[in-house]
Amino acid sequence: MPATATKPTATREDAGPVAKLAPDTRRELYETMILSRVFETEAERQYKAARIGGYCHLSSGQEATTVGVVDALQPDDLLVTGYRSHGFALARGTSPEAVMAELFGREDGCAHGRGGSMHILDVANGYYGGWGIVAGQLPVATGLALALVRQGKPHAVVCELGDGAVNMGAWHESLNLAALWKLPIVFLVVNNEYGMGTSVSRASAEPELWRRASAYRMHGERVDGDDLDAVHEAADRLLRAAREDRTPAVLEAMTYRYRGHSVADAGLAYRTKNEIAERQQRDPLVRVREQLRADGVSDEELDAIDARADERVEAAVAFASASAEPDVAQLAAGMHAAGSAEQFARMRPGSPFGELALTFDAGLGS
Amino acid sequence: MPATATKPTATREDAGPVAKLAPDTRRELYETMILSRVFETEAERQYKAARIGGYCHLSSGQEATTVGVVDALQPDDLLVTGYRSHGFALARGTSPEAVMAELFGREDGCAHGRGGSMHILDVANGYYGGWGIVAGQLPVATGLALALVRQGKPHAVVCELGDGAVNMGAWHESLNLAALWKLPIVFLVVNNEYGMGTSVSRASAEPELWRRASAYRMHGERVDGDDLDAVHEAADRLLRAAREDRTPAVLEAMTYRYRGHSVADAGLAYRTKNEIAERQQRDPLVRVREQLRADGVSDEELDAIDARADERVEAAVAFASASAEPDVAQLAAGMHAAGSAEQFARMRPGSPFGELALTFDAGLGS
Amino acid sequence: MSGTDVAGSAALATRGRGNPESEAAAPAEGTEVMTYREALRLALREEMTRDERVFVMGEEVGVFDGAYKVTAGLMDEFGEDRVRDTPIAEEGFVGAGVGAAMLGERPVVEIMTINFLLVAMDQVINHAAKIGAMFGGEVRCPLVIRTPNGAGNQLTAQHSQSFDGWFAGTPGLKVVSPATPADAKGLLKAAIRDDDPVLVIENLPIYKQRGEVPLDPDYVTPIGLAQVLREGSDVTLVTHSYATVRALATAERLQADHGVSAEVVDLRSLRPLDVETVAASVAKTNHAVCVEEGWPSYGVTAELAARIQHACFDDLDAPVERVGMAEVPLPYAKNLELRAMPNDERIAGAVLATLGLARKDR
Amino acid sequence: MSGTDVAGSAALATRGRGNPESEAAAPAEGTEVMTYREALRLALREEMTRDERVFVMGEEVGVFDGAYKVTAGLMDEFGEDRVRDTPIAEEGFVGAGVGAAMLGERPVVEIMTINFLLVAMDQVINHAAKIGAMFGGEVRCPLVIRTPNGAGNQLTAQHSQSFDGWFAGTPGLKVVSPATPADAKGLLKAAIRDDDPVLVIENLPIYKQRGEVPLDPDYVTPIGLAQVLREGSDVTLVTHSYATVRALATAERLQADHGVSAEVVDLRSLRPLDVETVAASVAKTNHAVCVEEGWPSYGVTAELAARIQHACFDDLDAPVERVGMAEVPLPYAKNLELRAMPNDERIAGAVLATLGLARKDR
Ligand SMILES: Cc1ncc(C[n+]2csc(CCOP(=O)(O)OP(=O)(O)O)c2C)c(N)n1
Ligand SMILES: Cc1ncc(C[n+]2csc(CCOP(=O)(O)OP(=O)(O)O)c2C)c(N)n1
Ligand SMILES: [Mg+2]
Ligand SMILES: [Mg+2]
Repeated sequence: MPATATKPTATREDAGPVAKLAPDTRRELYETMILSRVFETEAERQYKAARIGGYCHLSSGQEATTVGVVDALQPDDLLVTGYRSHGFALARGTSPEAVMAELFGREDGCAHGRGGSMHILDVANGYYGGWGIVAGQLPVATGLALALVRQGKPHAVVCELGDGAVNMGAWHESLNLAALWKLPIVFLVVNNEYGMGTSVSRASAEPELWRRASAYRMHGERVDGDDLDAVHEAADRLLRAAREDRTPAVLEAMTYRYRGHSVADAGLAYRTKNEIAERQQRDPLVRVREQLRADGVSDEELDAIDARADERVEAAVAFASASAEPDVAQLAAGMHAAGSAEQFARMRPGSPFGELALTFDAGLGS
Repeated sequence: MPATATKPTATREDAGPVAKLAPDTRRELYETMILSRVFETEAERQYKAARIGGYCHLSSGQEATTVGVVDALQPDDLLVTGYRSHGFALARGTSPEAVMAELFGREDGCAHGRGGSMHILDVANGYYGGWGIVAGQLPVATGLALALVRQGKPHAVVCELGDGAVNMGAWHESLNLAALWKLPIVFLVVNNEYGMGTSVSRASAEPELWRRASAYRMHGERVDGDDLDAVHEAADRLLRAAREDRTPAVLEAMTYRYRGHSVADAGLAYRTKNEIAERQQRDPLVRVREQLRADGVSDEELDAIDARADERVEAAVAFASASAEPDVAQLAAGMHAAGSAEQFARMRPGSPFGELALTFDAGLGS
Repeated sequence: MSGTDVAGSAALATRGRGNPESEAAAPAEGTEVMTYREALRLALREEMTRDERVFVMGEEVGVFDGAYKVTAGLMDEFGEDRVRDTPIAEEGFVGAGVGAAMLGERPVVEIMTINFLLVAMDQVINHAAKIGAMFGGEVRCPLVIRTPNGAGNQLTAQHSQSFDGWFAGTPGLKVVSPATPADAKGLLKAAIRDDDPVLVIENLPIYKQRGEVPLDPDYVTPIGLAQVLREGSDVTLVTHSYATVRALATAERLQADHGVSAEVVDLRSLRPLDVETVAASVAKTNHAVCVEEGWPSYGVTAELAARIQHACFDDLDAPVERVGMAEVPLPYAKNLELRAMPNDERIAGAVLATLGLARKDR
Repeated sequence: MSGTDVAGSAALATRGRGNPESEAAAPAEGTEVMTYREALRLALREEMTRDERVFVMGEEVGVFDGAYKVTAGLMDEFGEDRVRDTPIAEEGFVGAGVGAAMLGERPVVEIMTINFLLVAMDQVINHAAKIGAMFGGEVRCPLVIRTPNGAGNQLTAQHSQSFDGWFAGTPGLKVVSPATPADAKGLLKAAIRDDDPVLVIENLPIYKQRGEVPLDPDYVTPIGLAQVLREGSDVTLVTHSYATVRALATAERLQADHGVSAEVVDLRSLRPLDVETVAASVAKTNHAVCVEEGWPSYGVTAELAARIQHACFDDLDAPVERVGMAEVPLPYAKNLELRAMPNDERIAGAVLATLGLARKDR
């Protein structure tokens, strides 16, 4: 029984020239891109000043992808990402104040200081986190898409992941479920060439990651992630298909991260300074700036936008600094739903030393 | 950046007519096939007579795949399978006595009565089990192939799995590693149309399972698993490539199981009696029998082969019945390597009730 | 894999909610005698009827009627959307349950047996359990996972485990484990109605046990509440899941053969753990034997002994004893399996030892 | 993720194998002062030199020099085949380690932190741990998995865990957990030479601690042997991993501030567990406080308390106390994190409570 032919999985081998963004839209998106860049540059500074801790992953260089995709989301669409999340939150409309306060570990942070850099979220804006286990967010995002279908809602989910994450089993299981159940979800593979220090070709036997979609008869395509117009167009088109036809897809965006894997990584053990410098020449921010100039936006206007980003980030730092630290008497807050304290009440006898104060009397779902 | 084209993953879209097996070889393989069928029919009877327990998965109907592939193994090649394993052991040369004694839970069983039906093995013949977690054997088999490479040995591994197992994350991670590291391994997907009661199309978004190999730039192909010659040819060719060029591959064999998922499943909730009957008309044993007749083997000879299988299985039952039960004083035997008892000696104080006799004094790596 | 039930788990408490009536008596008003399996199905049907958001998802739950037939008939009744067959992909569909729950659905995910939860561990421990606290209470995860633990029937090393304590030791989760048909209904319903992720640990040998089950569609067993299933004065047997069934049988035998009066405390919840009820019992009997189906070292009985020695230090006349599975991967051969599993004899032995009625030599 | 070490884990035992010399003194003959990280690297280098079959595999172990730099330089020294960078695929490469070990290789698999072992749980628990027994001793699995547990440095809920007890409760595995540089070398070498699967639990905050390490290439720390790191007469602190470091510091403070003489027993192995050494110490001090970095309920200290109350029932003057992480997913904010993690104050509090020197009100 020789194998029968099936129609090949659709791919965007060459979709021709991309529709241009309207100048106003492009300007708005540039505002978000520069905000993200300035925000993260400041975050690194604050990290080094020990006002931010934990793991802190920056996306400098990846802004066209982040902002282009998020802008293609409708207000009721949902977003899920890994830990490289600041830019996504800002693009989705979370205030720099709420994100910076989270990085500072303050009560006014978007997760009330409980989550930190990796676990940013903003449920009101449909951003369901901010997750730290590589590829762990994929099954979760798949479940959000399933819930949308069950609830009869015409929305879609974008699930971001890195090039390293495509080698995890969770990728495979999630894509199969999404395709089998026809779920409205776009898996955005942010290919920044490395997972920590491992290049794509050292990690993935099929380095053209978008091609893996075909293993699920799913549409896949690759886009220049530093080309804001192209990213936006692709994301918009795939999201539309997801919403309207419940067809999931893979969108691989080719980009680059300038900084190390996290703030603690110099980022030079596995690549050269030259490589980084070469990529910085093609900085998506510069590219969009030039397009805006071509659109007729003046240098003064552009400088004003940049200055505004500086101001907003400064204000965010001021806000975060002034925000209260979480109350240690609320150590267990959020862990359990209201009413849980009663369920736990009978667990007190013989408790480990300190447990009563630390958990039972510290906001445990009361 | 429109996606660049790569050369498509090789597939055997139509490889033309298959080389025929030599009559002698075919006769030998038929002997093994009928042995497997008779053995499993008897195993079911013994199960119902409560001399065999646990889960007991039969492969009746799948014999051409099992026997055809195993015959393509060289003596030093390795074999790993899931739990539907009796036929694989018999084909690999494990004595029916050792397998039946294992099913009976006796000391002379190939795992000394510790493993049962799902965990048959025969290290001397390169059969590394017999595993019960769906797809759990894939990473293990990948590691065996890695060890072969590290040891500079020119052998290959066959890793059997079912159509249901291809949706597990372990499939994805294993195939990626095998392709990335160029390991000598053939993943044999035994597509018997169902994983328990779930048909392939209800489980896999790409129901042509062999196509999934392309997600790793790995060779994949599909073969009629009830055609002994075709199975043998494909397995032989892929194993040769694995040994000689370290190219891993997926071989999907299309077959059918006649019995339920396990002896406890009537096998009718998800398929019709008609479907089963229709498939039994194309029984691979009948097919091979007819080929042998065409090869000039007489009915008497064929009947003698069948009778010999009956005898061998009868002898196996007699052997198993006569074999001793494991010694309960050796409950912990095999768990740890020699010398471990000394490491555990200081764990005795405060042990749970019974633990000393049950573990510490029961063959714990002493 | 399908429908195999452990043979021979003979004795059982029809006592349901602790009713001491004999088995022959008519069921109490408003109850019906049914199996544990049927009680679970009743709970699912009632909750699916009550709340549109409840749906069932797992391998073979639909067309196949469930590997252990708990969901039998539900697909016919509620359709393929609400009784969703999945591929074999536990990590994927447990995670899908997590995500759906975050958006307000009430997924009830079936894992065929607890052994297969290992491949989904990351979604349970590092996702479901973290959501409430890690996101500062901004989003909840009302997910239910149902799965049987347990051994017997020669299922061998990879299929005979009980990881109950691992989940019970994970902050952010709740873990319940019914031992009677009434609690099978009551705890599953409580889990579905709870706004947090709850693991419902069922048990293979108990599925076919029968008992009285209240028919009230609002009957729930509160989470975090143990129950004294048998009163006694000499020793407290602290148990959950199938160990409760064993303990009840052993208690009868201890009474008959040795005149020992054993109290049986069925924990029902492992997290939260009702130490209060356990401690009150031990304060009365001055002796405790903790029993579990899994391996005792670093297991559930470890926590029980640790709690009891602390809460009842002055009450205890002897060390807390523990009984569980022999600490080996469970072997296949019937005689080895019987030897390895906890049994009435071993429980009785521990009781007699703790009471000073037998040699302590174990 | 890379190279971040937990700041501020100030005090440390240079005492290595229990040598009581002050930090200023010259290292003992045949030893060298080095970090825990360097001691691990030394062990790897020695074993790789000694035995061709030993190879290292994991994410970022090669080109990146290891996320926590344990394997720094080894790829240059031994080549890409013996220091093998992997994709992010823990289930796959842990399983590959299992298979390679079955064929007689000696894989040492690095898991970046123990949190990521959750995705490979099935390979560890249902494969590696089962092989010896399930196949009747026909094949062995001499696999080593190395991974750090621990919290601190605000890594938050998904990255700050210690599942030590889960593995220690799994028959078929051995689990060791060094607390000093000397044992880091000695136990890792013992693990590599052992013919069974061994989990070596390292610890993030300890990586940069310094201590004397024997240079003898055949120096190994026997598996299953605890060590009294500090002698004392009033109370026994039973610990492993970073809790040992805390306990040693607390012991000094207890002596200075309260005149309490605390003995510190470093378990070193969790399976097998050296209850004998623990019990001997408690028999002397009549008081025990068990400390762990993870959650105590259903954790390592549960087993310790259960064992001690049994082995030392007549010796104990007070209940065994336990100290661990607050039972919440670890929050990010520094003040919350500090509050949640076990600390010297809480350990001292438990000691004083058990000795009746402080209110028991906790
Ligand atoms: C299961 C798991 N394994 C390992 C890690 C450690 N880790 C965090 S990020 C990362 C690299 C991920 O690379 P990629 O997917 O390319 O995303 P990027 O960081 O480039 O955005 C690794 C290995 C983890 N968080 N989870
Ligand atoms: C991880 C895991 N999930 C579920 C099971 C239960 N189970 C055993 S066999 C099986 C079906 C497998 O089907 P397939 O891969 O097609 O193999 P076949 O039985 O048809 O040979 C299932 C679901 C298991 N053993 N392991
Ligand atoms: Mg990357
Ligand atoms: Mg199948």
